[in-house]
Amino acid sequence: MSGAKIPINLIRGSDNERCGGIAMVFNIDHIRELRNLGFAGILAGTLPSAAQQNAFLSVPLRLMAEEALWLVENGRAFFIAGSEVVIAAIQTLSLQEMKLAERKLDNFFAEQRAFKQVRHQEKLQQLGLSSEMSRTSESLLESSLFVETPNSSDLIARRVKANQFDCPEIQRALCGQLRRNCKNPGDYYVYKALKCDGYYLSPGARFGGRFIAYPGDPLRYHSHMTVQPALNYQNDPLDLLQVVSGGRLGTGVKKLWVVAGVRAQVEAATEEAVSFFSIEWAGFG
Amino acid sequence: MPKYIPNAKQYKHPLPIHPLDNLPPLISHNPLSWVYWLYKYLSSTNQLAVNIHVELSSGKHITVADPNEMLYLWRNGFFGTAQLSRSEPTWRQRTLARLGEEDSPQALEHVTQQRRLQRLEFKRQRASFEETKLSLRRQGVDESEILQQERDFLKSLRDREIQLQGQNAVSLRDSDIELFDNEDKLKELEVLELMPVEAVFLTFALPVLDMPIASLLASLCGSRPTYDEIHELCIKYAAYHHYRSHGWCVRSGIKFGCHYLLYKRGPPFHHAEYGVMVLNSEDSMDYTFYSSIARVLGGAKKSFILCYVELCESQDTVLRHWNAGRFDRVFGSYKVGEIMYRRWVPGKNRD
Amino acid sequence: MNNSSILDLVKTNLAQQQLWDSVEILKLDVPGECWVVSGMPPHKLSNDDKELEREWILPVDLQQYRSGNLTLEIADGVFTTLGCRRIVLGIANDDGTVVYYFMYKGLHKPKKN
Amino acid sequence: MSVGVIEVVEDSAVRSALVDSDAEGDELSQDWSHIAKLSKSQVVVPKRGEKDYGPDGTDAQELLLYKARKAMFDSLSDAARGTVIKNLTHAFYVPELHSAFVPKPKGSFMHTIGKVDRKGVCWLTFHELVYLAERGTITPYFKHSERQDHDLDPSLSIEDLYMLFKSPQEADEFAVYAHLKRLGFIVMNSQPRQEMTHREVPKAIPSLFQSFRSLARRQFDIFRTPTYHPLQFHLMRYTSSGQIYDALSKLIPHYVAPKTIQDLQGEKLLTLKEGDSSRSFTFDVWKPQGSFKKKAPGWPDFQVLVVNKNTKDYKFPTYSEMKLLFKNLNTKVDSLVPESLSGKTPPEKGKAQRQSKPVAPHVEQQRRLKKGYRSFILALMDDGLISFVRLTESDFGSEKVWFDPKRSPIIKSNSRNKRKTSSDRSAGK
Repeated sequence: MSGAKIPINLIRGSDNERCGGIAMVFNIDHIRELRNLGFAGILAGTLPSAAQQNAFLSVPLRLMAEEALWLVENGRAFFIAGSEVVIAAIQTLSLQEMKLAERKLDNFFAEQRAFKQVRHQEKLQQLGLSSEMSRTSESLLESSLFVETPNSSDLIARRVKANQFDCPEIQRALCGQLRRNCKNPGDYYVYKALKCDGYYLSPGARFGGRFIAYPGDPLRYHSHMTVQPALNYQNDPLDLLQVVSGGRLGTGVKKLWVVAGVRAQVEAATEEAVSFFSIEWAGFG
Repeated sequence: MPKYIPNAKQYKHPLPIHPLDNLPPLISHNPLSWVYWLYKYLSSTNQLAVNIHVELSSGKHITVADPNEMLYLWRNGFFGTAQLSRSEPTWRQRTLARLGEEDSPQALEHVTQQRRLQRLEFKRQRASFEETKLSLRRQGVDESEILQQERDFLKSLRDREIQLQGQNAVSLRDSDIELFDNEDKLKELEVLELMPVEAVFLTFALPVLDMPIASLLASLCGSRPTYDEIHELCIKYAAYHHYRSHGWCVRSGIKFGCHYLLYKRGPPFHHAEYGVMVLNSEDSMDYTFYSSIARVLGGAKKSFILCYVELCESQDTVLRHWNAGRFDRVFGSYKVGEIMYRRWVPGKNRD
Repeated sequence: MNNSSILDLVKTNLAQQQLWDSVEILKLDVPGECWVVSGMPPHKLSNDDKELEREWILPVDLQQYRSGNLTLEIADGVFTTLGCRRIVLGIANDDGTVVYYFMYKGLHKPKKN
Repeated sequence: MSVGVIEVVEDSAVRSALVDSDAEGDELSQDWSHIAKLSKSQVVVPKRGEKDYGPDGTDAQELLLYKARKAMFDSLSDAARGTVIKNLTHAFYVPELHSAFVPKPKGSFMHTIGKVDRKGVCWLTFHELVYLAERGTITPYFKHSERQDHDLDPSLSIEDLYMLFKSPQEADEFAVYAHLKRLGFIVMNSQPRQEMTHREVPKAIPSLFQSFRSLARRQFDIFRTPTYHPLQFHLMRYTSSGQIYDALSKLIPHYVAPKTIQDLQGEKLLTLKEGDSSRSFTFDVWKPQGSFKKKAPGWPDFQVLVVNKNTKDYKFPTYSEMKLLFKNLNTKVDSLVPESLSGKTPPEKGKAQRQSKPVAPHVEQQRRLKKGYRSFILALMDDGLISFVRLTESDFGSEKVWFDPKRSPIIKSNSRNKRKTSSDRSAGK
């Protein structure tokens, strides 16, 4: 199960330490691996085969800051950050490497050509025609070769190897920047506690919460809870008007409205530092 | 069976202070009619003959106990909430019906109760079917077979529901004996409670309750309050007065998680179309605050209004007016503005 | 958290509007003047309940002119003192209505149906 | 090997389901077997039932989950980005300009995207570049500044492009841009306010008098003191409920929304003097339309502000900020003012002016209250999920909704015996 660490890109421009960045994953195999680890994330890119809708999207996969932090802190992933990774990779690109890329493309074309020729000949044979390739059909074939814009980057992959992003100091610094930039720092403790209980979590603003919690993969299971932004266990009063609207919301859609309190004094909080309460309309009054 | 009175007649007046609508006709060529008119005009008053008696308890509970006065406040602008009913006082009638004392039609609450009980029963059935389904799956029964069974089960539920409609029962508890006084008459347990803003409106803006405004406000906010102690009441009242005075029937929005609901005329006539949240003009809440209220109100087909109240004077000035008893100046220092909050669905806004 | 001012309101509401049986008021052994109401509902409140049992209601005051004072720490204290899996929040609004919400300690699964 | 295609003939039933998909359900619901129908490769996805309550440990459930995931990942893998050589369009990203140029532009995207310079080169903003690359419409390359020919400029992947965003905010804005573009909207960056004002060639120059009047009205509104006094019921006599309401409604001052073009222009004059330049909009958005001209786009249908709700510096706009945003708004007039009041505006191009039948005053009032006046769109980014909110200036203070027996249809039927009812009441008292 424990394969190599998954690279997570932090989208944030160049040398931008004050902003945390947006955590994204570009490789489909990595996305599959994350799903098996209990991270659904949100697909954010246009799906080329159905480019005029928003229900089904494609790579990149966007992760919540809390998810990315969890993955990195638990040694499942590491961050790559900064646009200079790309720029530097391109500037140090050697002629040899360019040639290599070209050759790769040529090979890809050759494969396509071979495949298409076989298909073409099969068709001709079916029709009982000569299997000789005519000039026009040859140029037709050439113009129908496919040029792909890949999801993930060879440039970055090379750079990452050389740069050794995956070292503790860099990762710690990036985690710190990401955490400092979160609106409600307590949410990370809440996230960790729910993750520890095996829940799949999604962003929940649309549904009136910080997170939506699913008992398993959201592809197959209904969500169980709308989790509120973390409260301070000792000091924050429960907003009763919000309890009313939260409870009412949940009744229609079979979801509990969950509040979580984080104890103030625990800085390096563990899971025990979070107390959960689940609220629903009592069915009368 | 009471005679049916149409709503428009029963709730003729939108406020408990009535206009002088029984003045004699003015006839231009008959000066005598002018004199008579003037006499009637001067001798009439909008004031109530006797103001309505309220009790104040624990600082903020303002209640009306007299059944006629309760009814008057309800019928003339829909003020107050009967504590044991949903809005209009119906507890007495309901209780008599429940105890089989009176042959009155079932009050709304009773019907709702019955329906809820039935629903609970069906859910119970549903749960037991889920267990059957699980065991079928464990036995490796084909998914399509399970699906078919589920359909049959749902159909049987629906049939039963149709059958059960119309049935009801009378329930009696030991404690119900205590509801009757020595003469075996039902005690008047229900009182009408006014929201503080309603009580302020009915003393300060309209002379309806038998209580001086200064002592009401002192009871709500303390006798020498700081600005912070009066602020929330002031902005909520400014908003309340704003909507009331523009003709809305304003009632508590607690069941929808907001401050007020706005009715055109009143609950018997229309559903509330707007849910209002009263905010300070510099308030900025977490997004979940807005989105959850918007979803609740949206589910009830009500528009969500963010009512912003801005203080246009210094806090000291307001407090000075407060202490001088110039509450018109206090409330007049606030300015109200509205923003409507609506979910926007791009796909439905393309043409 | 002092909730004494709304005890009678919630008690009467339970007994006379919701028709609960043997409704009583109890003082809790926690800091502050914290009271609960207990009683027997006329029927099971949730299908997930095994049997009809005595319920605990914590009256809380929804004051639209002051911020509330029920923190999660206080709620936790109530759970610990009563030793129960759920309480019912009896939220009293300033128009005299009471609305009721279940509050479970920890993560609770929603009803299946 | 299977290959993605640029345009897919979409099954109309599935298509309509997809258009509604942002009509936020109760939770995220993604049945990828739908999308498989759209892909040319036609992955056979078994029909499956609704979602389950939770994992129950059965093999049947495991299998259903396996199939659901397979459908999803097959769809992702099968839909490769790119184009056939025949349609290949190169775009070169210029890092110094943070934009890209297309030396030989072709394709229908040109109607609404890019700016063509004198040499016939099409320039793309970074959003446009990434959007077109994700669709496979163009193929992105990195332009080396020191090289003239393009042969040695490396091609870029989607990952490279995302890493080149200047800030998280820019990436969030892109997500909103792409979301709207996919639905067919035309989206441009909003101009900064200064440029906006000179673009603002007034359709009807307000006369000095008109702007003075609207200015005076505003001032009057600010300084209006209530004539209200608690003793009035001893001193005055009200002969109708309307009079009582009138007296009451003078106590609390309220904001008045500009309702006519003159009002709007009057307010603009005030704003220019105040010279506020704080929060401004992210995007101008036009509804999908065939007749769109990049050079003369006309007023946008919507203006959008993008914010990320989970970052520290995010704040839901306060009322003061919203008021500024309304003042800075530059959208089509007919979306600002309810129809009944915008009768004087010149008709929209291509749209015949509707013949409006006379409507009862209370119906018109209802419409004004429900519709409100100026509005803008707030796009909230929540870790990849976008919520759109429309914030509309409303004005309840300018409406009197107390019932008028002559107007209300319910009362109308009784109005004949109105006198009788009132005498009944006084007799009963």
